[in-house]
Amino acid sequence: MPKRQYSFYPGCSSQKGASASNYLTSVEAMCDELDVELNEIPDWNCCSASIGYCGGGELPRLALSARNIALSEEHNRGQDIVATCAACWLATRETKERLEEDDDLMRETNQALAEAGLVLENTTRIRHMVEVLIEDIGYEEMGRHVKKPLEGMKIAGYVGCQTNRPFGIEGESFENPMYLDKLTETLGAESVKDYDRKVSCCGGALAFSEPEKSQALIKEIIEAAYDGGADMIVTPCPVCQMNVEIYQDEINAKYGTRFDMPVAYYSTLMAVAYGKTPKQAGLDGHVIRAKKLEKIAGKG
Amino acid sequence: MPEPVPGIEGAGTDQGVILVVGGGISGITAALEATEAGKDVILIEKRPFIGGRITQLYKYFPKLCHPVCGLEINQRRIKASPRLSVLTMASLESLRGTAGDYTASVRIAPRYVNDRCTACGACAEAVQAEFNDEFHDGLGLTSADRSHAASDDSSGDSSGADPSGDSSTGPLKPARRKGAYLPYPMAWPERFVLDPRIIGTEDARRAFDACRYGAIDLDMTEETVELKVAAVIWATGWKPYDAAKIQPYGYGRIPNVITSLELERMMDPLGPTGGKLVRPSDGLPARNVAFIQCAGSRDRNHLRHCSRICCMVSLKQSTYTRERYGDEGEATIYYIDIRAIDRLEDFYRKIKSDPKVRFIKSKVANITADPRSGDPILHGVDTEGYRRYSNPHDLVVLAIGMQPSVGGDDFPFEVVVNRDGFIEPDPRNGAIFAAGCATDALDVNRSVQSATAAALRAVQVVNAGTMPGLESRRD
Amino acid sequence: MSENNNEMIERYRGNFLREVEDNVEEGEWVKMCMQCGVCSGSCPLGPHWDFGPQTLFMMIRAGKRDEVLAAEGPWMCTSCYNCIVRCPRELPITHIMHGLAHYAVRMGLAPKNQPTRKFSDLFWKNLKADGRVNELRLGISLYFMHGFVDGIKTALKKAPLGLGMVRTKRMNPMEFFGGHKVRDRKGFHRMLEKAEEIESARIEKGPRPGAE
Amino acid sequence: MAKERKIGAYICRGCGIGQALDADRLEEVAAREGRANLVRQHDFLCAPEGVETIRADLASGEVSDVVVCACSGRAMTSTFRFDGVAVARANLREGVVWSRARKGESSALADAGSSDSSERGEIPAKTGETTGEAEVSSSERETMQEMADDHIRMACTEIRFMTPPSPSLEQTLNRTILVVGGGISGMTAALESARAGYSVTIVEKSATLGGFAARLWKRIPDRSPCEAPVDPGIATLVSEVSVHERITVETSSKISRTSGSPGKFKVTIERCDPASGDDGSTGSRTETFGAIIQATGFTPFDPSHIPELGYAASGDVVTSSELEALALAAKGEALVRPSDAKPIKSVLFVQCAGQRSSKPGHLSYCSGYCCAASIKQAMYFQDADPSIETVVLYSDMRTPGSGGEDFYRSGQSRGIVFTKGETSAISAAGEGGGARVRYRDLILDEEVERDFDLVVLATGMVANAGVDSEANDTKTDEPDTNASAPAAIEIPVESILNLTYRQGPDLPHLAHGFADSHFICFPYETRRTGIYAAGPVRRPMDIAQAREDATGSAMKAIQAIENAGRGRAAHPRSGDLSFPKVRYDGCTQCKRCTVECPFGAIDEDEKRYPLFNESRCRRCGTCMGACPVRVISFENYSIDTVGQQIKSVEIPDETENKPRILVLACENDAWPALDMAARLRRSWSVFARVIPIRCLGSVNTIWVTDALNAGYDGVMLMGCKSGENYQCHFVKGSEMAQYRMTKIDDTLEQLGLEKERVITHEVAITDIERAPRLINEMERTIARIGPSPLKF
Repeated sequence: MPKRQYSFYPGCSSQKGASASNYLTSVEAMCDELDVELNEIPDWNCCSASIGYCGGGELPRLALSARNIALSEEHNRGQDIVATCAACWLATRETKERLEEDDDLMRETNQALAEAGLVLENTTRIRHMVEVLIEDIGYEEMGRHVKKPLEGMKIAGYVGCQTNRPFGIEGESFENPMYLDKLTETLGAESVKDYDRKVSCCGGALAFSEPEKSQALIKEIIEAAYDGGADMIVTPCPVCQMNVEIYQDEINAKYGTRFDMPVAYYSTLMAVAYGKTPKQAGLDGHVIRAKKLEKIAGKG
Repeated sequence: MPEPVPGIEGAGTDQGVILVVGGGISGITAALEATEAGKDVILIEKRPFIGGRITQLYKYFPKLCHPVCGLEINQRRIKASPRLSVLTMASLESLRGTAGDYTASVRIAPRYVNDRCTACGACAEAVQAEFNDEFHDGLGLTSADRSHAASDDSSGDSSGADPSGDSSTGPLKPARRKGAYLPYPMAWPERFVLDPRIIGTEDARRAFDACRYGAIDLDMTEETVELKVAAVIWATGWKPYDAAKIQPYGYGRIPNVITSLELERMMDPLGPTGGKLVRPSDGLPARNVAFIQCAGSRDRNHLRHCSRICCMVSLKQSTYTRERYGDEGEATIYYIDIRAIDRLEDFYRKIKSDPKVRFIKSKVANITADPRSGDPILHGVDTEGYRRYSNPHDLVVLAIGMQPSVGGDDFPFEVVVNRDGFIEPDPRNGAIFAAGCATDALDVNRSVQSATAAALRAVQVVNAGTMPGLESRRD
Repeated sequence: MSENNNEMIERYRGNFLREVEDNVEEGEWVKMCMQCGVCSGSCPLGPHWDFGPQTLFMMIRAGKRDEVLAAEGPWMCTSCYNCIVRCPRELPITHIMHGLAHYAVRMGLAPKNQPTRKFSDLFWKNLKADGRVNELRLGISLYFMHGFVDGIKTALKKAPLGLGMVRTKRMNPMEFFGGHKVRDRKGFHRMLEKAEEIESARIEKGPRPGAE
Repeated sequence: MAKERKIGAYICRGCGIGQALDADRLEEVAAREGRANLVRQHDFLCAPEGVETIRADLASGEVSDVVVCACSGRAMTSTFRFDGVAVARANLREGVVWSRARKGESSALADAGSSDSSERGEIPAKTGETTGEAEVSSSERETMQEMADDHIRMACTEIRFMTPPSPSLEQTLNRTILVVGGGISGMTAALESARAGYSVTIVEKSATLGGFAARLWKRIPDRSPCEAPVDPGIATLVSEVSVHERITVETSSKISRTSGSPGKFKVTIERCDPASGDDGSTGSRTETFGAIIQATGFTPFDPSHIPELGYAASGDVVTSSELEALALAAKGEALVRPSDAKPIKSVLFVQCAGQRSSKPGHLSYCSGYCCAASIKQAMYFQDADPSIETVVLYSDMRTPGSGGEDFYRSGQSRGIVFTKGETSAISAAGEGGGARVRYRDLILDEEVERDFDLVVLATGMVANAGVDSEANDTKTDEPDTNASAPAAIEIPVESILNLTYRQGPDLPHLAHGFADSHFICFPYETRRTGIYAAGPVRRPMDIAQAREDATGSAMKAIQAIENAGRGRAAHPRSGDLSFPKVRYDGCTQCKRCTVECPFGAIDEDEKRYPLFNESRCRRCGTCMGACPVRVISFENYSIDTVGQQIKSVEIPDETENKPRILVLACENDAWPALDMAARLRRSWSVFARVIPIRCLGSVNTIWVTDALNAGYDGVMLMGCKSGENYQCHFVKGSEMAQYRMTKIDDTLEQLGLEKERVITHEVAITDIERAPRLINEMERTIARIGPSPLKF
């Protein structure tokens, strides 16, 4: 059967040598197993990740995502744009909707795009990889590919903000979305029931500028996972993944905690469950090693 | 056979018949006001008894009097009205024709009990199956059933929880009733009902054998009757907004979050808690109660309109903590605007003067539950001067919004409704006149007012047919 | 930029609400707030900022121009969107916050040493340069955000963190020289310049006809 | 009562009666002591077969009056109704069989150390027990049987003293309605009545129709989408009214006299042309009407006596009604400042001006419509020139319901600024004109002082309800509200209806000068039958509600007319044909009946005898209870129908240790509560004898003294709540009864009896658990103080 084709927007953090490079690695492994083909948008640019607003006004920021959509419409015609990064997905989808409802902005945006020799039709669906998994592939098929069930693992599904609000995943609730739990269970692991920091904020982009404030938030996220008896945390968002994983030493230093909680992407779990090697699954990309996962992946 | 319906073939009447759909306070009022002016009226109600929502309320604001008190008067008025026929378990299926000359087809669900019933209760004695008592709303049900119960009047099945006599300690269990039952002590018509779920079971037989009066009719089937009517008064009332949809408040996830309607049931001395004001999670006293206003109302995520009654309901319910716990009871009302208009302001002032009742101008952001105590903790900002709070309470009551019982495409006829689903007065509605909460979010007093007006509009249509020289209404 | 500011003060003569409607991203929504406070109550940074959205909206209506544009609040938005999904009046609060922050900068009134302002500024410059974010450069420049000595300190403090990232190949020292770029940088830059030009023009000339 | 009466007593054995009781003995009691001419037993009396036997006996003439010895009179009411036949009910099912004590429940007499514990009213009955067929000791059966015997005696006695109500021949069907007031409410009421085929006369004191609404530029929208002000629609309404064949309009007229009753109100209408003469009367005429609707509206509150509102201080401070006048004049053009005709660039609307405050001179209540009205008026400015700054200073935005919230949102979207705040002072702004306002911004928590070109005071409604007929006994004793309400109504109060009633010239007010109903379930309940208040005179309300209200009041007026035509009582005893009859020869003209009638139904004739007006009467019997010489009674409810029942009860002598407790229970609340208690198998003392009464107000003290003299050990009165939030359906009944009972103490003293033997309780219909408990407590009290010394 023909592979499922999507126009792929990896985003800055997924680039080689960038903070979420291991995300991309695992996504590729996952897609390979699920017969999904990702066609990268040629020459895509940054979406400004809802932080560039100091220098960037509304229109320039809209233009950024508009350019990506236009490029996709030019080179990957008819394919839905799929992003793995929450911020990329959100910025792009918001741009699409904002330009749909405001003709003046749409006109001005195209004036700007013209300078780069591009035209925006704005007819493309903007989707998150998780939507593709749930809506196009479905839990059942995802389950069918499991070769190494993640037995004996208890995992806290940390959805975070931007994959959840304001759009979220169809049919899920803002306060208690269940798809990560369903997914981990599909992969043979146990999910942490009513993980009460599931949708709370990790501080997002403020992790750099307001470290102590965001780390206070991150601390609660990890604590709640421990309270729920989790072996690790799983998330669909690169910013969440980085924030929750890499500051644990600093948090330990500051609060005297002894956090050592691995944080993986759903795609990492899937790659492992699908029998990929630790390297293919991006496990080597973990600052805090996910030993249990490594063990499962290591099994012959 | 249901109650005899003199009106049906227009028997014994020279004038058009008025059909009232809905036997709540509005429908009853409309029917009585019309028939006491000498009109022939048929009232149909989908439940096995009349009275509607008010039968489930503990007290009315602002008098803190008891709703069934007025209902008793109205039921006596009905008994004294030979030209008014009441059909229960009946619903309007379709309406054909034009103003002054409609044919209504009414579906009557089987009660399995005929009019030989003396309400002696022998059948209930004999039957063994028990079901969750829908009369007590969702109170004590598990989260899933709860939100379900809120959205429609369905009850859980007979499996699971045993009848809960005492709910003094331990988690609150749902009230149960037999498979043959009288919906509540003052239910009228004073006749028992067989739950369709026991039909075909041994229990049905037991009920049949227990009845000495041949009142159990297991062969009863759904029937449809055609009524010739001149005008229709639509008084189908309201239903509470589904609280589970207000996610940040955790109804269904957090046991100690209930709706204002559930609190009314809790206060009923014959209700699931025997009138005790307690926490569903552990049955411990609920002394410190929070009321959240606009729960589902004035909110584009839920109901856009203001449900009008909720402010007064919470003011009223704030007295319940006092009533049960005296000076140990305290209430906190989280509001956006307190809408206690006209004379109701007196009641607001009285409550405000109670040091045990606090008012915080704030839409609560979200509720979390203390894992140890089970206390709901309310998070938000007091917007008057900006103060952040995280307040623990024993119990949270959502002043739940009001939406029309019948909405969207569920009307058995063409009718003009506004964006919130309430019926607009409009010439295109012909001789269909809405009354009570089908017209707007109204309190009881204004529902009755509205129903009385609707009665006259229907009377005008009827008289137009009989009094010479009477134009039928246009406007 | 501040002559820009005087111009605006002149143009709107104290009607700050109107000024915001005309010039701030999604500003026309501010008047719809009914002061329920659910946004401020839902904000994860709530305990830290001076003024939350609901207060800012009231201040805008009360014409407190200087206080609003100098506020820290808008800069503390983590873009978590809690306020947006809970607002009963449909206000796109997150965007209004970004819009206010941007407008404050434009008017030259934004808090000078606001760390997120600096980060946001660096981020924008960083992405504007090559079309893609260069995390390393962003990070390094970030350390020097508060000056050289501070920077060294921060850099040393963050060293283990950096090393971890390097070890896991999630930070590449080589990035500092070169790294990822958009190929059509010329077109990319012209596009952004055009967009900025149109937007500034709009603000200088006053509201476009037919706008809210 | 000319024809000889044949009493038929029918004893039902269904619902467990047959198992628990000895029906043959009941039959014997009915025949011997009840002197029934015919007694039948039946296994299932309410079945068609059972009812048929009764009909047959009636048809054959063997029976003229029926005693149904079966269930409570509240059950099977229509089943046992036979037209033109008197029916009495012996309550064997709820009153005896279902309400027996469960086994093990302690009996008061046992507590009292009774020598003979076998004499208890105990019969084991599991919850839900329906047959009463439990093994019971003969003595237990005996006490219950005695209770049943008494019920038979009571019913058979009652029937002998009652006759089916016969028409008074006073009825008149008069399908004309008088509407007082030609504003929106009045005109709507008139049109709606006329559309139903009734003739209407509108009496309007001013020279033109239209009232307050005619002075509005626009009104608040009430049809979806409620986004913009709409035309008041007065012109249309006025023309519809003027051309309607069944509507007569009398402008520049007022009512100088109103007498009579529903069906035949005699009303003197006086034409008064202000130009001529002092009171300006230019002739009058008298007409007869079937019913009256009072739609006299309201007067805008005058804020001039409240300095902090600055109304007197600055010409640029106006009331909301004055702003309408300005808008009306401007015809949609931009408004200018009243003081100097300069253009207006900023407007402040001060909500609740002189309202919602307990300060003297303020209205304590909320007028309900002002929030939407101010939004509407702010739109006048926004729509004329969007650059005008409009600020609404509110404490709660009160725009309830579906349309209300839409209108609020619409106001915001047009740029109206809403500020939650409290005004502390308004004054003239100085040379520049305009007004200076000091207020506290409650959100930003700061004092603000700034100037506005115009300040609009959202002032409230003061009802035009005329003289408060019962000012001295209205029960709204919330000190602050009372303090403020009268103070607010400075306008000299002259009567509107000039009723010739003993109780005063106008509708009694409920609170704050509004002539409203006290009942939540019955907003059109009136204390002057046939006269209904509609619109803002009843309750503060906006135009949309006033029109609805007027339509409702028209329905009630029509109903009153139809009832009067048939001699039927109006709610709550709807359809009752009985009516007070007086033995004038015994009357001492003490006027207690006239004074105590809650509905002002009783006048005095020229010889100063009470003159009863049937169609004003609500049949509560308060007059009967009030009459010291007992000359007032109803055909089916009289001093005797109850008094003789009381006497018919068998009183065992004290050695038998079987006390008797008389319970007089209000049929509206206490009695149903006992019925439901019985249905739930709650038990009460087997020694109690319960008699339902129309209202505690109908209890004549003679019943109590007779009972005590007859040897009853205790007497209980169970009635509705009285006081501020009274629940008595006849307004003052329970209150009067309690007042009378305070007098009973002297009687008790004379008889040498303990005070505890007579007790009055307020019992609600929901007191299903409590009501039986109260009776049992009485049994204990008696056990404590011992049997009545008056037993013979």
